[in-house]
Amino acid sequence: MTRRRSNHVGAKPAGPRLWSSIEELSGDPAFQAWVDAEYPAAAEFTPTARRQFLKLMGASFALAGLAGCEKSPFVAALPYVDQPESETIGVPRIYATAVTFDGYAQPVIATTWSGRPTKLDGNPDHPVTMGRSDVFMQAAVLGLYDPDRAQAPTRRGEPATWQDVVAAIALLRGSWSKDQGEGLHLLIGPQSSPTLLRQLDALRKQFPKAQIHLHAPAGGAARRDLMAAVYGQPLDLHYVLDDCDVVVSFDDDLLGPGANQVRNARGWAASRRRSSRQPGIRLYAAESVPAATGAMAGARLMADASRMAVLAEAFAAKLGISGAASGDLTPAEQGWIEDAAKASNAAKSRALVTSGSYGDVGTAIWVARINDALKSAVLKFSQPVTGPSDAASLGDLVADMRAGKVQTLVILDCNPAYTAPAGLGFTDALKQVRSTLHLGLQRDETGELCEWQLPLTHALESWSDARAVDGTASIIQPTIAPFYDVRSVHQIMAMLLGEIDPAADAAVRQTWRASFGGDFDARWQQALYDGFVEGALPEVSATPSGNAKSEKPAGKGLDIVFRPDPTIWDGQFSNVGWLQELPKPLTTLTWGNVVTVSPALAKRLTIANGDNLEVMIGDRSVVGPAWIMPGQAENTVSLSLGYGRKRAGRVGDGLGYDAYGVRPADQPWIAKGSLRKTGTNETLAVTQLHHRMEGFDLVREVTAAHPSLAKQETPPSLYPPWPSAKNAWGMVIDLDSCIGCNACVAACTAENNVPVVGKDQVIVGREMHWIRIARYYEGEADAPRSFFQPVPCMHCEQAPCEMGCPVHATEHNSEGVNQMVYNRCIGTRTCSSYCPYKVRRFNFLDYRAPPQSPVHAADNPDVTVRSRGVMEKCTYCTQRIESAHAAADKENRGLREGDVVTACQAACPTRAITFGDINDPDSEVSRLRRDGRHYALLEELGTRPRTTYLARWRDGGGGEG
Amino acid sequence: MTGGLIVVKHSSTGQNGMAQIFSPAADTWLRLFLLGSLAIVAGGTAGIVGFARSAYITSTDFRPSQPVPFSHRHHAGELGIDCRYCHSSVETAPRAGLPPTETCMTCHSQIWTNASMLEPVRKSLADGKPIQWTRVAKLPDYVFFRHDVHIAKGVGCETCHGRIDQMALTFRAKSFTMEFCLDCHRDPAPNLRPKDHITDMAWKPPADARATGEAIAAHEGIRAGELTHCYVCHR
Amino acid sequence: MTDQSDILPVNQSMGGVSDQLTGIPLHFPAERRWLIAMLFASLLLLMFMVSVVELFTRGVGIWGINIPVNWAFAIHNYVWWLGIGHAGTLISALLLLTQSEWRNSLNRFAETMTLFAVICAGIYPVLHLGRPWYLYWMFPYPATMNVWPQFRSPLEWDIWAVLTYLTVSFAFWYTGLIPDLAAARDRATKRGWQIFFGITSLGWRGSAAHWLRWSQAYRLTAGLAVPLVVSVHSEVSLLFAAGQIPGWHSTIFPPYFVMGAAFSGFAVVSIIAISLRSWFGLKNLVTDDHLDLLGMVLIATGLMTAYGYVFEIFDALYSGDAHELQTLADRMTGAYAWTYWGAIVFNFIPLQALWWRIVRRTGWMLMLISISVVIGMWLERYMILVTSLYRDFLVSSWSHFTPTFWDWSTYFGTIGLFLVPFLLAIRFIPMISIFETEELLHEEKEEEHG
Amino acid sequence: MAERAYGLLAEFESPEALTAAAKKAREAGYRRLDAFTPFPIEGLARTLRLPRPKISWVGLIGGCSGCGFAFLMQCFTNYDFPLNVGGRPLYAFSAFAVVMFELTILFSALSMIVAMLWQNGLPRLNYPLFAAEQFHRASKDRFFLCVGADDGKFDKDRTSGFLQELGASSVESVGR
Repeated sequence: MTRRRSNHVGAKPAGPRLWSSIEELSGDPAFQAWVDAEYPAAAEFTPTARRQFLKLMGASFALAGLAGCEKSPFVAALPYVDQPESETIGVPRIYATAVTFDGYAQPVIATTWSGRPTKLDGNPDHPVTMGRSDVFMQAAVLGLYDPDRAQAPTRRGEPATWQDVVAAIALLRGSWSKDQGEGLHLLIGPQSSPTLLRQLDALRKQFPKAQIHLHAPAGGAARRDLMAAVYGQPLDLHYVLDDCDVVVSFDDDLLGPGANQVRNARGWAASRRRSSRQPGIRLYAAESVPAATGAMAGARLMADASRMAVLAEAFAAKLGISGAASGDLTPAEQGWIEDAAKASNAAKSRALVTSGSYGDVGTAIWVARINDALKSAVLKFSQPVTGPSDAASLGDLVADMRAGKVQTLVILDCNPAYTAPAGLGFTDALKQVRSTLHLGLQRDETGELCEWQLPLTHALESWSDARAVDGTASIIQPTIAPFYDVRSVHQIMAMLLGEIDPAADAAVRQTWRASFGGDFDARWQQALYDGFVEGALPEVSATPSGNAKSEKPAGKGLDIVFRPDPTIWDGQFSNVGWLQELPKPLTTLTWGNVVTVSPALAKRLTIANGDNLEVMIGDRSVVGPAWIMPGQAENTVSLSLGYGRKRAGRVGDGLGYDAYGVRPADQPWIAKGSLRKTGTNETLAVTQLHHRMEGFDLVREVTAAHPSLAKQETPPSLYPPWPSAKNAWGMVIDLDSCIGCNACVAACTAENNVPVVGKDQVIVGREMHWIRIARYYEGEADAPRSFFQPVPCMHCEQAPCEMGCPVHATEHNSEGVNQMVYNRCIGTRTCSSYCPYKVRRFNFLDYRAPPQSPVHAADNPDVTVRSRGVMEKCTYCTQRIESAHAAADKENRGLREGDVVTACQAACPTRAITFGDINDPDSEVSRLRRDGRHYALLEELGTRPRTTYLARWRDGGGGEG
Repeated sequence: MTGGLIVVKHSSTGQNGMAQIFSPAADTWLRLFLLGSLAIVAGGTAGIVGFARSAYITSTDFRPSQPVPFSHRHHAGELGIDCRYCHSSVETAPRAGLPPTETCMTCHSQIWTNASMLEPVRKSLADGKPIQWTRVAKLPDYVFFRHDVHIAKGVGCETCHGRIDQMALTFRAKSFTMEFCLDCHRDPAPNLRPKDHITDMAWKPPADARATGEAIAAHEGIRAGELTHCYVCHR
Repeated sequence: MTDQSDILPVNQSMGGVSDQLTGIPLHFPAERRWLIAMLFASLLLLMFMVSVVELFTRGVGIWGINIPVNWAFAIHNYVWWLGIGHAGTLISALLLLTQSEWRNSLNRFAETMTLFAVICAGIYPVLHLGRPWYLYWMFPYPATMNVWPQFRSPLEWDIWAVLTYLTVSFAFWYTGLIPDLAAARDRATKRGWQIFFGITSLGWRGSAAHWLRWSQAYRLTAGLAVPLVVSVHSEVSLLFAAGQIPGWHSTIFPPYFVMGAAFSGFAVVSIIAISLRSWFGLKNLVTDDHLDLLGMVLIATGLMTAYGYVFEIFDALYSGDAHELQTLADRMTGAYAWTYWGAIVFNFIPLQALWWRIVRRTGWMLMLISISVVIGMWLERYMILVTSLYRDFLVSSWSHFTPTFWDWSTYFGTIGLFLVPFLLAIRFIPMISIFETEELLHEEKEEEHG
Repeated sequence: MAERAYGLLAEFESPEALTAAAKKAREAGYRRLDAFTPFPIEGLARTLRLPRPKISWVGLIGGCSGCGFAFLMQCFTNYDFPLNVGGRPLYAFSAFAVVMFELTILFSALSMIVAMLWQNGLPRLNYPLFAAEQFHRASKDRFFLCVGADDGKFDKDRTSGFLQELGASSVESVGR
């Protein structure tokens, strides 16, 4: 993939006068008329927005996929009027920028075609991610094209213009300036943007009495509050897993979804691969709810959420920390603690003990003391990256609103009407506020209730900045001109600060002019080119303040724990189809959330999967379908946030249940509650129905004692091998590194135009993902070991599928890729029937998005959009192979290692996927194929797969030998 | 086959009686009918196979009308403007690229400045709307063709686009069927030419076309035998 | 075999038989019953057409298929129909070669049944295509794409096998029909009939020389038809056996399928024979002896099919292959165990009654048993297809299959597609071979005179 | 009756009678003999000394050509665009066998039936005999012996008398 990165010169990104051939149809008046009929909203647009919109529509047609191959039509072709120097049609341009998640920057390399971003990859030079990504980053591009985004300002639901907005703000400013902003309150989600924080300070300078409140329904803010309680000051924690030997986790899903996932997973995998004779790092996890961390742990202990404090204290006692008393423990707990303690004592400062962001203070305190005692050198602290640090809480705001102290409320980038704990009664209180402004991508539940809804630009179309989890700042540059009538948050802040029509990048430049000082332009260009500005936040030292004391969660009954959803998080991604259809790591559930209960509890209450359960906390209750989660602590019930939305959009509305409805304001993460069956049940859209390995050696394991597998005998073949080309592609997947995060699936979806089929089709069993993360359990249902196994096409050298096709729609090329030719496929599905791995996917119906949907703008023009009735499957990202070939051929050279990187490989946060040329003995993939842990799936069938696996380490401890 | 072919039954023969049902002519007609239908089936099949290659289906018979009657004969032929002057990205990108209006105006702001036939061009520049050409050389959506590689490996423009320099109104000179592409992908050598003749419309292969072709193929490191795989063009 | 001399009652004249049989099309009895049947059949056919329209407009997704079970009703009914078809050819060809005269009363409508059953079968692979409008890509023609069919694919074999089978069955059927059409022509009094039969009989006049060539061609074609039948269904079985899927990848499949085919086919022949003879009062030609023999063939083929079942189990156990055993277990105890046990019960339990002569010779009893066999064989095909696919090698791809309304409507629709032309056939052409019956009567008479 | 005669058509009650008559007729020196019966009658062909038909040879040739055609076709398609299908060899004869077999049967069967019709001169909708009064029973329960007018020994009256003697229930002169 060509690394030709570019950046915008001056404030003018893809300007309105740019035309590209993607707009073929959009120039046609008939088409425009049709659009007006189909899409009345489009008529509302400003000329610019409208043209950009038509451009998208045009794209959707230009890419409408497999037309019949009969008489080739004469279509219109539109050249530029004034072609920009940098634009070459049909050649993607690549920008370094960033998207934000939970307030943090996710540095990305954005691939754009004719001004349409279609694919995001991690920025390989970035110190934190080093090019890795997670599902949220991969799916961000679809959020940009969300058809349900707010497209122009509205006042009480009526369309308004920005002039109106400016006028309204002027009035408000008048009233604020009277009494120093008394009664002006801002409610914002966590922010790391230096520019925004600067603007907030400026605002507070203008109006000293203005108040800022922070609301973060999930994510890093929770941990920061814990740390504030433990260390006496809010802190961000940084795990240096690269130098770590032992991790002991108390309900901390450090490998799970979240802003830190990429960094932790990367470090974890790096350490894990330190030695070829044994796993380089060991993980001891005590978990209430099964998560990625527990699945990867060598020794996993099941314990209820409310018991973590006890365990942590006992662990502390084991390490001989003063004041720690070891309570009465079960044998299992005893054993686990002993092993963990032994290991951490051995590892000393290279050991790390962690407590969950969503745990209780008690656990956090003991964990802090233990780390302190261990003098852990792999735990670092810094000031919080996201702020504002001195913000008041949502609770205070609601109180003030009730007291009528709030005249103006500006809600920025959060959705309290949906995410506020029902107990607070935010929506009622909101009625007390005279004027309310909502700044957000969508006119969501909150936008509905506010007087003004001011639509924001998506990160990919804005000038902004943000900091990554380690504090490294990225300057966010637009990859596309805003195609709706929207403004960036900085522009609106500037309006609040009194500007009339602020330029898109003015505020950002101002911020960085200050810090870059002298040679601003050069450093600015460099920053845009690199995608980040060197320099993490300085380390600070912290010691737990002894007096902090632990307290147990109040009340009796089951532990009800709340978790953000692994794919749609706190609900902000509800309308992103890719994320909705992404199977949740351990349940493989799509398009909904469940109430997970332990097998024991299920037995006790005779619960079956899908039975509707009523969860009651205090006087509130919510009803959701049950999921019996093997390995869940007996008395812990887990609810996941983010579903049950009413104003998410066409994709996200009315799915699942709303856990915020029972969430207590004072105990946001662990509460006591009860459970009962409602008697009804529903069908869950899961992508994997069976979870036991049934004694097959699908996932293999090695131990430090026997670090390599018994060599398999490749069954002989009757036929002579076909001659291979210079390159022979192969893929090796390291099962020891795969944490089941689904980043590869999301990346594949984005790269290969994999369609979203919807809940009903998933229920029938027709999901289209080209790579699936198979998830297996082994052992007892109530204390199983979990395995992840990514399964893309195996590209068998002796492929059974190819033999079945009557029309040559699938066969091999000399580089060993099992080709699937959509335009030749007549849909007999024989290939899929014969495929032992069942990796082929079929377009049973027309799964393409409706032609007028802007979602088509996210399509990769280098990959065919498949029509109804054709088979499809993993192609090893052939479009990347072929463009690499083209590039090499033009330079008249062979391909080099790293010329071809598949989407899944690029995305994988742990580098579990390696792709390359197996003819080249020095290539990474060849090296791994010689590894002792190397094996092929179902090799006994003689299919000779090109995609093979590295066995997983089974590290001792927990009595598992 | 009714009427004359069927003998009108005469009353003399009784209920059980027998008589000719058909006149002798009926046999002739029946045989003709059988032969005829045979011929139709055979001819039809042959016809369809031929039709698929006909100028009509491949659209090689048709000069689409253009907003501006642009003549390649005049510009490329008589004036001898190089292809790459307008189709600028042909060497660097998959697409050759249609010239932006600006390119037209580089000359036509000087000459023929008020020729009526150039009105659409001036209009396009004036109100920033592109000229709506009708695309002549169009491949189906599922074919991924790259100009740059072909140029780099010594395939001349004329090889696929014909004598553009002799076309008043541009038309599709070659039938862009898979057959057409495969002929060359299977055996590139005869269709290769030296780098400096890529845009040369009049270039004729030397007597030892194959030998020179082989030489170029070898020099350009053309991956012979790997070019007929599906993924080379279909994704 | 029973003594053939009295397979037909001797006390009937050749002429009588001829009049009786040609009389059926010429002066059709039971007009109203036929119309009712026709109405019913047409409704089914209508349902078929509606289903097909829906199918082509929305795609095969209207069926319950998914990944991994991406073949279900379409392929399974294809196999079922084709199997039924085979009995016709076997009866007329095989028994002709073995000179079992008792076939003469059955072969005509058996062959007719074959013809339309094969059409029903043949239409399924077309319907189940994702993009049926490109079906022609399966034929070798000089395309501008320069791409040819892929002759290693069992599906490609299918096309050739089924089309060959259809053509040859038709040719064989028509050749045997010519003399009877001539007979009908000579009996006809209405001009329309005379022309119809006159043309269709190609002017056959029963010359000795013609008979000589005719019988040689007819017998030789029969000789080819027998291996053809065997090959066709063996080849259909390869559609499964060629895949590596556990439960399919077995060498027992070809004979196992052929036997099953004959089994189900003879069941349908019995059903038709019994209904026709009671319908048109043909007891004198389709005698209890015929039913008796049919019953014997039925139980014979049934037992051979049962052997196939047993051997399949043995196969799995003997191979010791974990996946094969898994599939075996799934079949017997899995979500679709009902198909497995259903097949066994419907196929083999009532069948045992046929050990009693009285049961074989009683029309309605044989009828019930045959119906049960037809159902049983349908379940068997279902079992073979679905139970193998829904759980194959990788546990993570295991899934389920539930037929939708459209699955069923298409299936019952094809029954209409079968009945309508079949009813038309018995309406317009002699449904029992006239000249062969006469020949048989004549031979019997000779034996009488010693 | 018509001026130009086709021949004399003698009607018999039973196959035996017909066979006997045919024998006698040949002994009497008649050569242009043909019989018309509702069903094939054993020995009649021998009696009339009809040549052994060659249908089987046609079938053999047809079969071989079908087999060959299938083989060449499959080889050619794989030669014309060689593609690696699941690592199987290009010329996978074991796989080709199926289509070869099917086409063998198809060609053979069709060629034989076509040959049969061809040699029998069918279809022939109009034929002199159809005009005969009794001929319609030839497809039912009567057995006819026909002496062609082109027979050397043919003499309308004498021959008809001769046929009467052979026990014909009716003798009819058929014109062209």
